[in-house]
Amino acid sequence: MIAAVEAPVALTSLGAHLPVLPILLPLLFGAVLLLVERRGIALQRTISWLGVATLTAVAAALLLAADTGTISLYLVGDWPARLGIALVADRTSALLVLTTTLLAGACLLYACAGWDRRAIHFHALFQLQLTGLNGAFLTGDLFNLFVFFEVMLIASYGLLLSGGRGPRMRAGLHYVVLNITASTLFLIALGLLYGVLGSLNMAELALRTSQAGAADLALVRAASGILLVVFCTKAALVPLYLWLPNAYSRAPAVVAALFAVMTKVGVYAVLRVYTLVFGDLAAGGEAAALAGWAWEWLLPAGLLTLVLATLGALASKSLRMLVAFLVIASAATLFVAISLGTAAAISAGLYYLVHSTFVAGALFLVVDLIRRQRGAVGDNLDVAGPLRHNALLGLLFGTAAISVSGMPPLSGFLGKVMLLDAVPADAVAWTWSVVLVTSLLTVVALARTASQTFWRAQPWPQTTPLPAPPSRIQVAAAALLLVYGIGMTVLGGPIMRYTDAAAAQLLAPADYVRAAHGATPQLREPSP
Amino acid sequence: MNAALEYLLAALLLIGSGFVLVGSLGLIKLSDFFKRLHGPTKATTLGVGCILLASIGHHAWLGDGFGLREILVTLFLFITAPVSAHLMSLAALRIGLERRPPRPGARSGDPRPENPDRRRG
Amino acid sequence: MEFALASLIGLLTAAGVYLLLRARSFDVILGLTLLSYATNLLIFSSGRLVIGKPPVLEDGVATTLAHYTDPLPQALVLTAIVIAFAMTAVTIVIAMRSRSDNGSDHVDAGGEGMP
Amino acid sequence: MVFQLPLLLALPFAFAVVMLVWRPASRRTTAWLAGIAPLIGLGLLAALTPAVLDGSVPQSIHPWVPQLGLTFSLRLDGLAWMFALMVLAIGVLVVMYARYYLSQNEDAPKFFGYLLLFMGSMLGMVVAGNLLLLAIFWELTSISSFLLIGYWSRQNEAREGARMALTITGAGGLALLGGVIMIGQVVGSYELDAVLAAGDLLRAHPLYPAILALVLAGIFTKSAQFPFHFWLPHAMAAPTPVSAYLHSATMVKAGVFLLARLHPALAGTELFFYVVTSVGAATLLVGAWNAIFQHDLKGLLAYSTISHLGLITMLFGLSTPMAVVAGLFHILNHATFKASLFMAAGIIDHETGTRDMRRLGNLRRYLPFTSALAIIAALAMAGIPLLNGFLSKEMFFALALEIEGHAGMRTAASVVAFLAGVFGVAYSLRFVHDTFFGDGPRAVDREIHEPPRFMKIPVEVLVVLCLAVGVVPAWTIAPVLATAAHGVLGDAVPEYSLAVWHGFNVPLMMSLGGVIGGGLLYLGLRRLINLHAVARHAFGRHLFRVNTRALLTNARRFTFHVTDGSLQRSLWWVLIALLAVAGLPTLTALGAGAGASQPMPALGWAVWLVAVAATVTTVFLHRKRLLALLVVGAVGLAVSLVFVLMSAPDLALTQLLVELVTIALMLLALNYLPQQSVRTDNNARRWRDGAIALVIGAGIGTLAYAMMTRPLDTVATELLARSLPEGYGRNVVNVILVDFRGFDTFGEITVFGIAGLVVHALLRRARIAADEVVPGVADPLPMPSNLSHLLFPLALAVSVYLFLRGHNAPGGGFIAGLVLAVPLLLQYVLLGSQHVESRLGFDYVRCIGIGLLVAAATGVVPMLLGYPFLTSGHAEPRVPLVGELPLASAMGFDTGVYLVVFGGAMLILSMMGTVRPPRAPTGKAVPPAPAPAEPTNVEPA
Amino acid sequence: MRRLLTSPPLSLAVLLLWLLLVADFSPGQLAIGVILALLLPWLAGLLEPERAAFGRTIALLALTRRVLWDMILSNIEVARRILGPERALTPGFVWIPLDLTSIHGITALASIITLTPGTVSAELSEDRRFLLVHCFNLKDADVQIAEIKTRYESLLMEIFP
Amino acid sequence: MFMVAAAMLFSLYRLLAGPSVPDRILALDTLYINTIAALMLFGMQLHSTIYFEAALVIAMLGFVGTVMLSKYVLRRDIVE
Repeated sequence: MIAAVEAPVALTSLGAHLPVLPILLPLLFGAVLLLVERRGIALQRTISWLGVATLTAVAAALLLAADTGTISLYLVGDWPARLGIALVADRTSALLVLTTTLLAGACLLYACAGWDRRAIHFHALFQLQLTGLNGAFLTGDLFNLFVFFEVMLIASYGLLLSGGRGPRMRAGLHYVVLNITASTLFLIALGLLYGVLGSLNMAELALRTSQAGAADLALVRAASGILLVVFCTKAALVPLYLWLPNAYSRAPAVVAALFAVMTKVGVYAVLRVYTLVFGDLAAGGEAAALAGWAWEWLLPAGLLTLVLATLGALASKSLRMLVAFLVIASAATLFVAISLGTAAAISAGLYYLVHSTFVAGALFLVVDLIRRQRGAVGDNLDVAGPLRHNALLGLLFGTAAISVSGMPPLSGFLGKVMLLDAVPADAVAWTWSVVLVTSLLTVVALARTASQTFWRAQPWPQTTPLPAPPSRIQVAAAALLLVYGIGMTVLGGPIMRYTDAAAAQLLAPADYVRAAHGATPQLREPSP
Repeated sequence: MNAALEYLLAALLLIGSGFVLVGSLGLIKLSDFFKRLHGPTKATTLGVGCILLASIGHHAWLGDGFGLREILVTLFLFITAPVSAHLMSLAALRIGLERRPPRPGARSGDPRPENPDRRRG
Repeated sequence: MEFALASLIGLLTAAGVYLLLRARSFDVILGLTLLSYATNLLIFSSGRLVIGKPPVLEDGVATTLAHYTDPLPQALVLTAIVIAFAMTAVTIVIAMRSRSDNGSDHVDAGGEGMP
Repeated sequence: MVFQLPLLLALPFAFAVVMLVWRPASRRTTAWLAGIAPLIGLGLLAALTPAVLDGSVPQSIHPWVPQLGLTFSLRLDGLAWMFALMVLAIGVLVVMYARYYLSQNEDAPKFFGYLLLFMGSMLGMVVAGNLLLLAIFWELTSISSFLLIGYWSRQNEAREGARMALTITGAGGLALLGGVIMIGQVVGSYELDAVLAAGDLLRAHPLYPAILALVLAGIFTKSAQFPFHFWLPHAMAAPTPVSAYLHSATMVKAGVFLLARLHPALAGTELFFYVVTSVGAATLLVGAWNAIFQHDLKGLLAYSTISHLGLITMLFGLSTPMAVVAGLFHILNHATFKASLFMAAGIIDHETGTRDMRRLGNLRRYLPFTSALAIIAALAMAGIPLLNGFLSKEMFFALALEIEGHAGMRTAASVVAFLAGVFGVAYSLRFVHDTFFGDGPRAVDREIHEPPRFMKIPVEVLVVLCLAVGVVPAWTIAPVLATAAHGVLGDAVPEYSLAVWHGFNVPLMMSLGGVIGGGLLYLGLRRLINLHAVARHAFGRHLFRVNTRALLTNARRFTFHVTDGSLQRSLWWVLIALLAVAGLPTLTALGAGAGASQPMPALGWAVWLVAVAATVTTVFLHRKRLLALLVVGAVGLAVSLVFVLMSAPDLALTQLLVELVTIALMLLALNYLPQQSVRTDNNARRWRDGAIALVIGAGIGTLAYAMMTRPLDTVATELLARSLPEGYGRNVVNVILVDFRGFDTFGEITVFGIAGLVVHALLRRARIAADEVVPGVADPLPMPSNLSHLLFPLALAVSVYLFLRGHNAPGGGFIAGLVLAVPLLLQYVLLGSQHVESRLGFDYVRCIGIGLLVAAATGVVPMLLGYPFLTSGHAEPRVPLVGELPLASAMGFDTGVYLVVFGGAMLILSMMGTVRPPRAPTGKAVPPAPAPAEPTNVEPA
Repeated sequence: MRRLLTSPPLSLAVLLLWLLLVADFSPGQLAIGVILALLLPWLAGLLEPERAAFGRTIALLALTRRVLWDMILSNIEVARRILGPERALTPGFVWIPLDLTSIHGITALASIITLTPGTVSAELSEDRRFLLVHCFNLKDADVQIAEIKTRYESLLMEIFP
Repeated sequence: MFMVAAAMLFSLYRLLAGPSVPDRILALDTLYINTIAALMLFGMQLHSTIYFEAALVIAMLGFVGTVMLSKYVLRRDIVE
């Protein structure tokens, strides 16, 4: 009795639903996990793995589909894009979804070594977090972006705090309050945008921005400014990064590793919104004044963040703090890349984004493994007993350190070379000096840490029991992330071809808008 | 008929609003908590009742649809008002706004309006 | 009317921001609550202020903005209210835990500072 | 394309991995494994040698990241061939030597593994045919040398030396990378062939100085040129085989290799000439002079290495073809004699237990054979005729005298060359005399005897080479040198002769003078001051330490200052950023064009007044929490009245309900929080915060006003028009929520559900002390609870009503869910949680899960039918007796909403209501631990 | 039947409420109403600590009428007092001894006392034998007690035996 | 209408001025009831029954806030 079954073209194949699946699947699995929570951890793990496995398949399929260059639109509820909510999968979002999924696999592996028993609702929250992340990457609607931000954030609160105590609570409180403040600002910006432009669909907004009058543009400019602050808070850019080191360094390793992708959401949002909505679509007219203003702020801010984060890394007194600052530095590098605004630089940024997600995740895991071998000293950079399994941990840490500091030959190096290579002539002096000097300081910090951690030792006190050897699963998880990085190095060529194409796609917002308008509902009337 | 109804409604409205106003006025004017408690809990309740009656008539008359649903509102108010009043007075007694008279074996409820210990929360 | 609402939004924002900057978790939560009021009103006002034209369709009335107010901001505010509530709940609980674990309800309590 | 090259490169890495993974137990196996790699490598090299000698360049190119211009291209020209030969050959000898050098209890696989890694990196750098690839391997040598130098990681010296080396050479590597990328941008390719061919283009380019500076920074740091030389002596903390390898033939030669490699591309300008020559000269002198005053054998050798590298650098700086040939020649010579000297020093160390020349002496009696070898090598280092060092040094003298066009430079270079000769002889003499002659050894705790046979073989081989080259250069070294020179210079290789005897000429005189002067200097110094008593401070290390420490301290201080972990600080910055990015630029532009305000009814003003007054009071009362909460309740009420006034009944309802639940939450929480806020901040801070709050508020208000008074142009008309025919609902807000933007709602309920889960997770195992416990038992307050019983079923009915009506009138799943939750909450309040939960065992977590599934299921069904997720359908089945029952599929979705909202809200409330007190012996509340000293609020900078 | 219809008055109330709410007496709504009327009291009954037992229903009507009338009368009285000078007021507490035993009865009484202006029931003693009432204008406590007992309690005794 | 508005303001005064907590609770309670009146009046003015649900919900559940607040004053722990 459903109204019109005789639709012209039915979305019968699963492939047609690809853009919604990365959001829907983890949600379903998360809900199922809630129902089976009392049936033991084994079942939960199975379901969780099933979820991540299917998600990986879907994400890979999505990437392949996006790589043909088509921007696939998915009209949720079959409403035209401007009325309802449209999901948009282009190269960039597909890439990020796949990155998230791959990272999630490793994190899940690590968690299955035991953390998932300690943290209540871990598996459900984990899946729901994936829902939020993928939703944020795939949505084509600004308000929907907000909603998925919130899904992602609230799940992250749970993951961060479940099973935690003391200082973690305080860090969590900061994290939560700051994010709520940012969300509030986000809403204010959305209200202004809707009030002035009368739509929330990104493509529609882009179109309307380009036709707006001067007085309206002042408001749009204000809204876009607020949005920038919001996204940069999430992405931890100067001066909004202060919350991150504490939050991340207090987080359980697996969560911190998963969070490696959270700062990237902010970066992605900047990239998406400021290329599309406030991008150069106007190409003349009054809206042209709006185009690109954000980059002028982002470049110096990114460079400054890079410097400060590196100083922070040098100043760190604990391993996890060090890694947290390195995460900021990598996000800052990303900002530098994308704020240069050229296709090559954005491509470098995308490559670096994926790289830094993996390597930051890996570092958090490795550092946790090390911490567990250091007895009471934990991750404080004090002298501890000789590290058992020195070689294995050293190899893991070394690989991650080389990668994160941009030393050759791993992915960090390739990313950095791409970035340096892409810097336009007028920005070379500053950008190069900052990027190169901070690389050096990162190397110094990491060498110091490695030397403190792996080389300096005092004998174990007789009374202390030796720590248990690291679990194989956990080592495997950390190694998996490093292998991703190595894969990115070896496959640098194909990946860069993809990111080049993705960057070109980002810089041609007209195609996106056309795709959004061209998408016709199946059985409903298209919008006039 | 219409005119009469109209007058009736207007009167109800006036009375209702009047009660509401008086109830709140009592809130301002009276000097201690238990006196104030009386005004709102019922003057207002009744006032609202009147207004609701007027509303029923009004909507019926204007053809917005006749319904006794407003009665429900009144009903609920009648159920809930005592509960809140009761609890509020309990609370007031609890923090000692007024000394409660001794529990009677033989009742000796000699009320003394005394200076209440105005402890702020 | 617009002025009244705008001034209210401004005032709520100011009050919220001020409380947000206090050092105690409960004050901060109050500040967030006020801020969320301000936000909700602001989003709401993006559909403009219309008295007495709720977006519930009646027969025989043309479905235009002349007869009904803009429903979309209302839907957005609804979503925003719900989300704000969820966030408030979580924040409150974290504040409770933080106070219990760290022995003080100062927002920075229990940390040995950075880094 | 030749397969040997990649294989050659892969071998050391592969063996290193095998070694590190397999970790053979026996040292013999380990050493064999480590030796096989370079041996096979030598074989492969030999296979390629004929081609190279013929002047062709075997290549192997694989694409890697073509967009970057990064290819995995390997290229074996003469220069690369010479270096590869050196790396591999000396590598074999070092492995052999190390087999006996390492003591039984040391981790041999690790050592050889690292050594092979280093060897591979070095080889890679040498044969790289792409500049980026070269830079990669360049940095790899830094990394692997870091591991090697720090091998004895328990020693402070080793760790520091390793870090120092990594820092300095790493910095150089980054500079080099920058230079390389610039070259690539100028030339348009990183391929070596292209770059070498584009010398003129490069030299003429405006970026040339920058390129040169960056590339030279890399070269100078790697080759330990003044003023970056100081890391090298500290790298001596490495095991001696490592020193022998790194500081004779490989690591430090990487710098001069690059100098030679890029010679065609970069050399030939005045700038190049002056910079490189003078840096080389300075290094030459500084190194040589310092070498005289070292007490440590390896320290002396290290400074001598610095000095010889300075010499080579200076030669390349001179830039004439002849100088290049001489430079290459000296590279080879230095590698042979220095490697043998290091090994000899290692043997001495091994046998005597010390390398301190103040404790050594007269060793020729104990180690006659080793002494002989070492003395010959030292003489080669001093440049005594018939040894290889003499030949290249004489070439150097000759070249210094022949500098054309720079008269001043010529004089200076000649003086430097002569002085270097003098110093060189002096420190060589000191090495020989203090170690092998005179008295001693002193304070040695073991019996000294010759080392094992095979430990000496590498030294013997090298010394024989020194001799052979020195005596018959034309038969031994000439072809190698020619090939290498061809690799650098192409067809521009000059005529030169490698004879021992060129007749009496100025260079020979200088050599003689040098020998005599050196002898006199050494003796004179011995006479004048007690050489043994001279204590040299490692100024460079001091500087490095001071700088590093300063960097760390400042970083720490700064980071502490900026990120003190204060929430207030973070928020403050957010606001400042907001003002800077969004506020100031816009508000100035906003000014004109605000439309007029509509008139407002009286009720509106009353509501406005309530809201404003309550808000202001909240701020003033905020420290009295309960009161503040009450007043906030009034604000919430006023806000919902605003919604009522402005035609938003759904919102008003939701706001009211949420308000109630929020108050409940806050009250529950207040039980566990202090009742009052302690005031910790000072007045200034409050004024400051107040000011920024007002500014932000004014800004937002202005924006809001400007927005509201603009004409409206939205998609709303379309929404209104399509709501009934396509969304089947009259309440457009609800239709938007469950249909148009159902996906938002989906996310929203997910948030709500997760909030419940988070609260559950946070409180399930928590034990929290109440702030204040009111004595007395809980009494269920019979009277109100009784009345509320009457209310409860009625409320349920209303909830169902609101739920069903939602699509056409205000209501809907969310509101209904809360209407259900609030009375239940009331039951909790009035009856106590235990009572309620014992009678109404409800698993709220599952309720959330089911709700989510139901909502998702309504979305998935259309997918199965071939429509997008959440496409709504509509049906009006006729049910007997009941009549037409309008059923929109959105109803199913709303059911999910209903369940999630109910479950989430109840989960939150019931968890908060059932927090357990901490396990304490008494039933009384435990006062929370005394707060640690309140963190002082540091004002942000 | 007893199990199905846990509390007939409550069910009736729900049904009435439903019909009033939807303002539609079609069979469909009636059916839904009946279902709810059966279901909801059962749900609520799960929570109920003490089950109400009803006596005479006629008395209920009489009581309702009386209460409504009293409300209007005394409201006017209170309004006058509020508007009048405050000095004329002599508020005070009075403990009313109860003859009612059913908690439902007491509840009803307390509600009525509160609803009729001039009096607010403030506290029930722990043994449920006395009710503390605050009077807006207490002239003679005994008169007040007697009035309450005769006007309301006696009728309530009939309803809740 | 004016009267109700005035009534609300009176309640507001008591809410803000106190002096005691129950006073404020009472004021808030009154404010809720006033709101119902305002809603009904408003509905009449607009010839709309759309606000009925809101009024109903306030009537039914508005007192829950009062109950909770009172309980808090009484026992601190509102759910025991």
